[in-house]
Amino acid sequence: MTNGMKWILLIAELLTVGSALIVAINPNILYSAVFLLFSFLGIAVMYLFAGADFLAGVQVVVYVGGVTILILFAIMLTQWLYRLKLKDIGSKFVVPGVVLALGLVPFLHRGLTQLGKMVQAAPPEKMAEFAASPKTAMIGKALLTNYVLPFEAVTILLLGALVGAVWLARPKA
Amino acid sequence: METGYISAFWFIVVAAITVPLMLGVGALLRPKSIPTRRGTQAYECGEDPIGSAWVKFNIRFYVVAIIFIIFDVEVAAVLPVATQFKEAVLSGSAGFVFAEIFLFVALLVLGLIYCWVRGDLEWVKGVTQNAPRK
Amino acid sequence: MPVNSALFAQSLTQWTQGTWFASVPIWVWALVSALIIIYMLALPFGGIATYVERKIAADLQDRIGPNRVGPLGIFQFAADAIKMISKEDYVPPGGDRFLFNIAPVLVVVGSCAGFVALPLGQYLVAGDINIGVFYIMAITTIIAPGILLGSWASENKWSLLGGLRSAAQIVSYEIPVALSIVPIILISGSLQIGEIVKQQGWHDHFWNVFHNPFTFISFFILFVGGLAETNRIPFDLPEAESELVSGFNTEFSGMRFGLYALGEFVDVFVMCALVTSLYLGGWQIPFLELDKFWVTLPSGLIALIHVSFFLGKTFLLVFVVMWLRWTLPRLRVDQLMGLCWKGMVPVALFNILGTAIWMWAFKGQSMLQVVSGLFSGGGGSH
Amino acid sequence: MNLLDFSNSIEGYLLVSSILLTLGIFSVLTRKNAIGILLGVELILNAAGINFVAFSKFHSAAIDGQMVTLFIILIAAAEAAVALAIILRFYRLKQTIDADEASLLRN
Repeated sequence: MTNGMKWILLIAELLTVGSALIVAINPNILYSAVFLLFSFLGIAVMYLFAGADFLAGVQVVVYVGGVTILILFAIMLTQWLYRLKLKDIGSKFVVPGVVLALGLVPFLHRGLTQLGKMVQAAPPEKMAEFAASPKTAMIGKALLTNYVLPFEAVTILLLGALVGAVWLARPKA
Repeated sequence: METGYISAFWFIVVAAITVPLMLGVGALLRPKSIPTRRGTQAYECGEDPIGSAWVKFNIRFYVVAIIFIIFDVEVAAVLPVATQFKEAVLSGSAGFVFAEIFLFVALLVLGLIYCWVRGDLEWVKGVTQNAPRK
Repeated sequence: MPVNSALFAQSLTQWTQGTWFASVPIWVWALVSALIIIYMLALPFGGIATYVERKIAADLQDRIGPNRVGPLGIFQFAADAIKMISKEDYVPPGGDRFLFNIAPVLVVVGSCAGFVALPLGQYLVAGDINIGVFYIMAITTIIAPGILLGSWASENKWSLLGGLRSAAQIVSYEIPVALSIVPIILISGSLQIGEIVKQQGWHDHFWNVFHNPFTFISFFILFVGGLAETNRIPFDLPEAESELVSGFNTEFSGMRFGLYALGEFVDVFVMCALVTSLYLGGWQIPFLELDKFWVTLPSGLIALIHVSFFLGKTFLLVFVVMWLRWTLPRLRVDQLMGLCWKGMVPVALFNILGTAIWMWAFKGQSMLQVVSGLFSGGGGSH
Repeated sequence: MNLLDFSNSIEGYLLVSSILLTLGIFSVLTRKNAIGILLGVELILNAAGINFVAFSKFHSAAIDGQMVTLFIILIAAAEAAVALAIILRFYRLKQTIDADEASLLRN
């Protein structure tokens, strides 16, 4: 991987983290939703660099094209409560939230550096080869062999979610 | 990583730069604007705007988006399976792949039928076409 | 032959062997191809399309149309561009400046970035990404949030209603579009557009639209769905002039509106090019394959012929889009949703099943192959 | 190890995902708006997805990690649809989407 590519990945990671930060702390819920979109895009680029090309596509189609639109609709339907100020940080959990978040960071950092060392000590032989290979066919084969049952289960779950969500959102008869 | 994505990256960058570029050229060329009260008013057919611009809207939009996201996700999940179908047909073992695709279509049809029967696909509920006026 | 990643890469490596061209890194070619395609194909297309559309409209209504600027009014689009650039730049003071500014960026990026995966000719593709179709589906979904946010930021009732309609319409018609891409993937076993087009040669499947009766139907579903996704008449409810005074771009003036309009036309082009590539054989020439032709032509000429066939088919579809605009009345919003969910989605699902059964029954052969197999004595020539 | 190499290592990916997880938890805890809580949940789910993809490349060089992420994305979409439908139902019931108001089951 050339240095230019690594720069792109670095920018994508910074975009992801920076947007996520705005999602968490911006008092305006609409801005949070917009920056969540950018965070999703950054994650898609990260997937791409980890050799998950099909997943990057799924990420964009499902999250950017689907979930973001749904969230924006929900915000726009309920916004008049907030009169566009939408200041909604200030629940009683702020202090525990900050404490928990700050407490998690060293814990996670320690865990991940150890994991990283373990993984980096023994990198898989075919890593570069695996990352460069197209994944659509591999995922298709996996969905037809090892993952048939989960796939069908998820399909049925989605059907259930459709029925339930539509029932919940239905306007009064 | 595939080199095609380098092109995609540059396309996105060039397209994104185009917007401020064109607006910037305009900012250099055009005469200075003097905003007036009428000019900066929200356009409502020339009348003074009434109430907030952020109106409440029909919840139908939302129901449609929910149906969409479930269908979208299912299509995204079936694409990799679909790419395996041709190979399976040519090697004479298409039965299993076909069963999976059939199940996918059947479940989507089931969901669609549910929404249809319960009237979620009607935009205006409770109004039948050509209903006599009373 | 390895898949080319940069424009003209194959021809370039032949022509430039030993010269300094050969040492130019790949990302420079990628950048050059991006600049060429966006600034010399996409945006000029958007500009000229406005002129052509007005001329076609005039023809259909027995008028003359633009005829003042240059011969036949051909420089009308340049005049329009100058007008738009020099107009007052206006951001609604009560609206949301940040969202108002990023909305056009999302729309333009979503429409222009689709060009990457579209093969203009056999070896002429900016980046033949191996999830090509899916990539185009993914990148064009950015347009819907862009329009929605722009309309929200405008502080205008018409804009908000138009943006909501537009988002609901785009997401609804995304489903029939995606579902009518699935038969093509069943047939070709790949998401890569270059590969899909390659399989549509005269000695192979021929055009996918004639592969079997079901793909013939799903071609129309894809085309109509594409019309709706790009907010074209008869699906232009989001910008209905008569009820929403141009809908989601009411408050966008000058070049901001120009960028929206450009984005829309570029999106129309991408949609038509996608339909061409998936169903009408892309750069393939009907009844003929140039590399198997008895005359060996220079590779540059072959490339030129391929590109002209691709653009010819695409522009034909674009012409149909414009023709429909001045022929059909606008749909009502309940009819719009009804057409999508009660008409096109069930038929598209039926097409997937039908194509799968056809593939299974005839071992993946197309109609023409089956018929020619019958005439040649039943010997499977596949 | 410089920053560029760090970004392309498993540690870089894990760092991004753990920051996302933390921010997601923070968001879930501090938002009053139920939609804001959903945004936090999305961040958490995406953090998990990044981890699976990163280990799929850097640890096993096999497709399984990506499969799990695929299922995460599919289920997350269903979750978002149902959650937002619940929020809307709640909004119709109480004319608010303040999550602190959802206390019908208390006592």
